[in-house]
Amino acid sequence: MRFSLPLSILCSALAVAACEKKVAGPDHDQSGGVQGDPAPGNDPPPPAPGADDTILIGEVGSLTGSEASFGISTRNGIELAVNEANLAGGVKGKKLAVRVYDDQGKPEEAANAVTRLISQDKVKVILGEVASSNSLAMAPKAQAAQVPMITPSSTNPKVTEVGDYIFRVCFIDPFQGFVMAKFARENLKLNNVAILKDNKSDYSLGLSEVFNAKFAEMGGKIVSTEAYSKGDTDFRAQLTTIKGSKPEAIYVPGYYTDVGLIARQARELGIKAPLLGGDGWESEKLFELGGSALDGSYFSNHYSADDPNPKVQKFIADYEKAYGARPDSLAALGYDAAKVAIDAMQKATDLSGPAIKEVLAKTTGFEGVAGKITLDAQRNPVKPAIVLQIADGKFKYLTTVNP
Amino acid sequence: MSKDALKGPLPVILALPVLALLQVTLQDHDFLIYLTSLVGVNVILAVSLNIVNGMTGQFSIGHAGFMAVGAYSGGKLSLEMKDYALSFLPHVVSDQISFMLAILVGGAAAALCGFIVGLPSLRLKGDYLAIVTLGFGEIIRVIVQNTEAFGRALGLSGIPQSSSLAMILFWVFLTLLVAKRIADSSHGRSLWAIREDEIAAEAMGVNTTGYKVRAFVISAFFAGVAGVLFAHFVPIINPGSFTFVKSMEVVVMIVAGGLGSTTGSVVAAVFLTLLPEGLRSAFSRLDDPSLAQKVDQIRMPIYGLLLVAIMLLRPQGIFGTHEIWDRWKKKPKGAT
Amino acid sequence: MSEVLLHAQKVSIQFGGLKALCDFDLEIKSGDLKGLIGPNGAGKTTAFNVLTGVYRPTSGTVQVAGEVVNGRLPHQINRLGLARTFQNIRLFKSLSALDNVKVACLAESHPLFRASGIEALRKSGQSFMANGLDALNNYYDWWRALLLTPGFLREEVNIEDRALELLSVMGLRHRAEEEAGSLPYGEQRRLEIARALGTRPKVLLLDEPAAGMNTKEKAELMVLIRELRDRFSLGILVIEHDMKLVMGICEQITVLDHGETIAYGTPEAVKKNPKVVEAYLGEAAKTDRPIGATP
Amino acid sequence: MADFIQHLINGLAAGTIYALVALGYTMVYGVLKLINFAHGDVMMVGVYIAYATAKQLGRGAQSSLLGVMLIFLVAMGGCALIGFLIERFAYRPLREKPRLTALITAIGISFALSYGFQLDIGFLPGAAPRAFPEIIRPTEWLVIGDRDVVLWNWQVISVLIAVGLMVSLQYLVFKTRFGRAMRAVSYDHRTAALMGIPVDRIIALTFMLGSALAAGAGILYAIKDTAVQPLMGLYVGLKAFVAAVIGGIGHVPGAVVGGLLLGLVEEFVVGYTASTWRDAVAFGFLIIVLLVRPEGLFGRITAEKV
Repeated sequence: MRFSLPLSILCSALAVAACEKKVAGPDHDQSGGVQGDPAPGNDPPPPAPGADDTILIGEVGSLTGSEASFGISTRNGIELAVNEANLAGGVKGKKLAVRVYDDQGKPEEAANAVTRLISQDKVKVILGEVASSNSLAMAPKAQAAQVPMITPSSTNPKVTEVGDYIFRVCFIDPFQGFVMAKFARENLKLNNVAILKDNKSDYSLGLSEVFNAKFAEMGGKIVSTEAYSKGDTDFRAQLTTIKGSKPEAIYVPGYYTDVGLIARQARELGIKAPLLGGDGWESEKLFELGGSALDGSYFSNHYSADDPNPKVQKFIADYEKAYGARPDSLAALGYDAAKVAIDAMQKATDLSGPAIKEVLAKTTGFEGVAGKITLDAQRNPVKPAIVLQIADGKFKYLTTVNP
Repeated sequence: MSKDALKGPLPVILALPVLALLQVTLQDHDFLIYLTSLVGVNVILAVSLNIVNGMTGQFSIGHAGFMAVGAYSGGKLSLEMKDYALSFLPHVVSDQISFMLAILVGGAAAALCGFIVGLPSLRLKGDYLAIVTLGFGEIIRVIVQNTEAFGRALGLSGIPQSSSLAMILFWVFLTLLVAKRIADSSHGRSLWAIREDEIAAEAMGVNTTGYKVRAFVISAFFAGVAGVLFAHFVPIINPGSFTFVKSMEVVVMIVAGGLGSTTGSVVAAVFLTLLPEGLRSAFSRLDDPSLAQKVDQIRMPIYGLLLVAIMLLRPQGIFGTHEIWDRWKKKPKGAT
Repeated sequence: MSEVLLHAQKVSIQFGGLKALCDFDLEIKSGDLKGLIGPNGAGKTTAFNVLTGVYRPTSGTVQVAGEVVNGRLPHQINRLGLARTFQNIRLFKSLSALDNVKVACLAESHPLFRASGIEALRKSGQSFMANGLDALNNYYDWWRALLLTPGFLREEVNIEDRALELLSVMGLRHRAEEEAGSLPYGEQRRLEIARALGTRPKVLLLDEPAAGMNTKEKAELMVLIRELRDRFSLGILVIEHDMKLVMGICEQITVLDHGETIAYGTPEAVKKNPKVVEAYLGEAAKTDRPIGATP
Repeated sequence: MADFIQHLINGLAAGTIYALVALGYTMVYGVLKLINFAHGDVMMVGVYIAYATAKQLGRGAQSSLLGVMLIFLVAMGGCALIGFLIERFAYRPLREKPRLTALITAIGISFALSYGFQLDIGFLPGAAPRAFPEIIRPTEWLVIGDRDVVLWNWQVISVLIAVGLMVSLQYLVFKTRFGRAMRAVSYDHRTAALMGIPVDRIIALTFMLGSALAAGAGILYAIKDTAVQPLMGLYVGLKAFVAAVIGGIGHVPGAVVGGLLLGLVEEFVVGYTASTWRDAVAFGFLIIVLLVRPEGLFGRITAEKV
C-alpha cells in the first residue's frame, strides 16, 4: 500500500523510457550490417513530421535562460528561410520542416538534443548552436553519425576542427579580433587601449586574446586588462582601475546585456574614451540599457541593415513582417545557414549525410544576407566584417574590413 | 533473503554479465544510451548526496562542485592519456582501463575536496554549512574558469568518449550497494544517530566530527565518479554545467524521494531526469511541437514549487526513510 | 579498595561572569551509588556536562579511569567508560528502540595499525603521523562494512544480541521494533539507560531518571538502579529531585547550591546539615515542600 | 590616490546595498532562527514592482519627489504583502518542524521566484534585463580634478537612507514595545507565547518589515546599477547573507558593518588584484570568517543547552 505511489511513478518513468526504445538507432556504416534487435513490442515510428513527404531539419538553440534572445533570433531566421523554400516548392519535391530543441544554454543538454535529433527524429541536417561550447558538445555526435552540421554563429575555431561534417557561415574569433584591432590602430589611430573581458564567456575571452595580440603587433599598447562575469551589474571597480591607466578606448567584447551597463557606469565615472566591441553588442536592447552613454562607440559585425543590397532589404522586410522586429546578425546568420543547407540538399545527389556534406564543402560565392560565403578547407567562410558606429541611438555603417 | 547469499563482493561479480548483456543489446540505440547515461549520473549524484543530507542530516548544497572536481580532474587525465595505450592489450580493453583509472583519480580528487569541505563542519551547523558548501561550489567554478589547462570558460573538449552503458550502470550499482551497506552497518547507525541528535550521539561514543567528515568524503567520491562518467559521454565539459542550479536539481531529487531513503533518491532521480524527456517526446508528437520547447523553461520554477509543496504536504518525501528492501526484511526501520 | 573510576578535583566552570560550578570534587569507584542534589539552578546538570566533556572546565581536572580528560571530546570520554542519560530525554526519536541501543553498542574497532603504536607515535611528538594513521584506521573500518567481511557480519550479530539483552534488562524487549519517540515517557527514560549501558560504561551518570514517573514506576526504578550496579559492577551518580529516591538508594550525597558544594556525606548526615536545610528551605518555602517528601 | 578614493566611494555604495539587504536577513533570523533564502528574491520582486509603478507614472512624474515616494511606498507595501504571504503559508506551518524543513522551503521559494520571473508567460517579465528608470536624476555632487573622483547624489542618498533605516531599526528593536516583543520571541518563542506575546503576529510583522526593507534596498540597488533582471536577487541575496554572517547574524549594527566591509573588500580585491576572481571573493571571505570567528564579528557564542 505504502509503496503504491512510488511504484506507479517508477512504472510511468519506465514507460517513458520504453517508448524511447521503440526507435532503432541510425544506420551506422561502421556497424557492418549488425543492427540492434528491434525492441519488444515494436511499434511504428512516431507519425507526423517524420513521415516520407517531409525532410526534417534539426535545430538546437538556447531558447530559455539568459541567452534566449540569441536562440530565438536564430530560430526565426531559420524559420523564415525554410518557409521561403517551402513556398518555392521545397526540396526534391518534399516539404521541409524544422525540429527545434531547447538546450537551455547547457552543453549536456545540447549533446542530448543533438542525439535525439539524429537517432529519434532522423534529421538530414543540423543547424546550431550560437555558443561555441554548445556547438562543441554537438559536433562530435554529428560527426560520428555523419550528419552535416552547420553552425550559424559559433565563432570559436575549434568547432569546425571537430571533423569534416561540421561547417559554419560566420567568421571566426581570430578574424573578428583582428578586425577591431586593425580598425582601432589604422582608422582611429589609437595607441593605448584597455580591455574589459567577460571571464564567463569563451567568446569574449577569445576575442580579447586576439585583439590583445594583434593590437600589440601593430604597434599599439594594451594599458590594462580587467575582467567581469556575465550577469554582473556593478563594473565600477574594474572601470575605476581602467580609468587610472588612461586608455584612449576600451575594448569590451561582451554581450549587449552587460555592455549597456558598462557604458553607463564608465561615463558615470568620468571615462570619456569610446568603447569598442564585437557582434555580441548588436541588439535593440543595447540602447535601452546603455542610453546615450554608447554614442561614439564602435563594434564589428556580420552585416548591416543599411546594406542597400536588395536581397538584404527583402530579408529585413520579410523578417519584420513575420516577427515584428528588426533582424539582428544572429537572425541573418540563421537565415544564411538554413539557405546554405537547403541549397546543398537541392544540389546533392541524394539526401544522405555524405552526399550533402560533399556539396556543402564546395560552397563558393553563396550570396548570403550576411556577406558572400566561400568555405575554405577548414569549412570556415572567408568573408568580410563590417564596422558599425553608434550614434543617436542607431547603428551606422562605417566601413568594411576584408580578411 | 538471507544475508549470506549476497556476501562480500559477490553482487558485483553477479552484476557484470547482466551489464555486459545490456551493453550488447542496446549498442545501437544512441539516444537511449545517452539518456540512460544521464539518468545514471543523476542517480549516482542523488544517492551519494543522500549519504550526507539524508543519512547524516547535514545539508550540503554544493554537490555539483564535487562533480566538477571529478569531471575536470578525470577528464584532464583522460585527455592527457588519450594517445597512450597498453600495447599488450587490445585497444578497447586498454581504453577501458585508462577510463577506470580516470574514474578512480577523479573520485579521489573529489574525495579530497570533500575532506577539505567536511572539516569546517567541525564547527558549522545546518544553514551555515549549507552556505559554505554552496560557496565551495562557486569557488570551484571560479578556479576552473581561471585555469587555462581546464579550458577556462569554453570548457574541456576532446575527452575520449570512452563511457559505455555498462560502465555507468556498473557504477550506479556500486554506489547503491555502498549506500545500502553503509545504511545497514554500525557506521550507518552512527550517521542516523547524528542526524537525529548530534549531542546524544556524541555522548554515546560516536565520533560525530569524524563521521560527518567521512560521510562527506564518501559522498564526494561518488559525486566525483559521476563527474568523470559525465565527462566521458558529454563531448565538452564547461563550468556552466556545474553551477548552483545543478546542485539544486540533485537536492530536489533527494528531497522528493525522501531524505534518508536510497530507494527514494533513485526513483526521484530517474523520474525527474526522464520527465522533461518524456514531456518533450509527448509534445513533439502533437500538432504544435512548439510546446516541446517550453518544457525546459518551466522546469526550474516547478522544481522550486515542488520543494515547497513537498515540505508542506509530505516533508518525508515519497519514501520517508524507507527502502524497498525493507519490505523483505523482518524488521522495518522506525516509521517516520 | 577498587580504583577510582571518575575523579573530579577542584573543577570550576565559568560562563561569562557567572560561576556555574566552583571547586567541585567527586570520586566514584566501582560499586558506588552516589547522589547529586541541590535546588534548581544549583549547577547539577552543568556538573554532568563538565564531567562528560560537553563543556570544558575553566580550572581543575577531571580524570576518567585514571586519565585526565580535560578538553577531550565527549565521545572520547565516553569510550573511557563514562556514559550518561539526559534530563530532557535525547533519544534518536525516529529510530527503533533496538537501533537506539545498537548505536551505542559500538563495534570494536579493528585497526589496521595498532592503537598502542599510534599512541607511541603521538607521545614521541609525531602527532601528524599519528593522526594520519588514525584516519587510515577509520577508513579501513568502513571497508569491512562495505565488503561485508565474515568478521563484520559476526560483529553485527553480536551487537544485535547485546542490544536485545540490554532491552530485556530494562524491560523493553517487547518494544524493540517500536519507534523510540512513540514510547511512553517512563519507557523512554528506561530506554535512555539501556542506550547508555550499550557503551559498556564503568560509570553511569543518570540525570533525573525518575522525572515524570509515577510512584510505582519510581519504586521499580530504585530496584533497577541497584540491580544495574550489581550486575554490571558500575559506579553510578544520580541527579534527582525526588528526595525519597535519592535518600533511598544513594550511599553518599553531594549537595550543590549556586555552583558550590555545600555538603557531602551519607543521606542522614546531609539531611541534618543546617546549610542544606537553609538552601532547601529557601526553595521549600516557595514550593511549600519539606525535604524528603514526595510531591 | 584619486583611484583609491573612487574605489572607496564605489565600495561604500555597493556595501550600503549589501548592508540593507543584510538587515532583513538578520531580523528574520533573529525571530525565526531561519535563514530566509528567498529574501534576495523578494527584493527582486520589489524592484519589478517599482519598475512597473515607475512605468505607470510616466517620465515626468516618476522623478518628482512625490513620485519617488510613491514608488518606494508601493514596492515596499507590495513586498510586505509578499513577505506576509510567504510567512503565513510557507513558514508558519513548519515552525515546529526541524529547521532543515524550513531551509528547504526557503530555497524552494527562492527558486520558484527567480526562475518563475524568467518565464515570459502572462505578467512575468522574462529573462532579459531591463533598464530601470532614472527615478533619482543623477547629479554630480563632488568632482575632484578632471573628473578623477566623482561622487553622485544617489550614492549619498543611499548611504543616508541606509544609516537612517539602521538607526530606526535599532530604535525599534531596543526601545519600543514591538521590539521588546521581538526580542522575547527571538529568545524563546514558546515562553514568549506563555507571557501573552502574540508570537504569530510578531513574527509576521517582522517578516513584513524585513521584506519591505528588502524592497527599499532593491530600489536603491536598481538606481545604482540601472538594470533589473530576475536573477539579481539570487546573488545580492547570497552576498548580503555573507555580510550578515560576517557581522554576526542576528546583530543589527553587525549586519551594516558586515555589508560595508564586504562591499569594500570586493571593490579593492577587484580593483587592485585579479578581477577574474571576483565571484570567489565573497565566499572566500565568508569561509575565512567562519573558520576564524564562527560567531561573526559582533555575534556572541551561544552554547547549546544540553
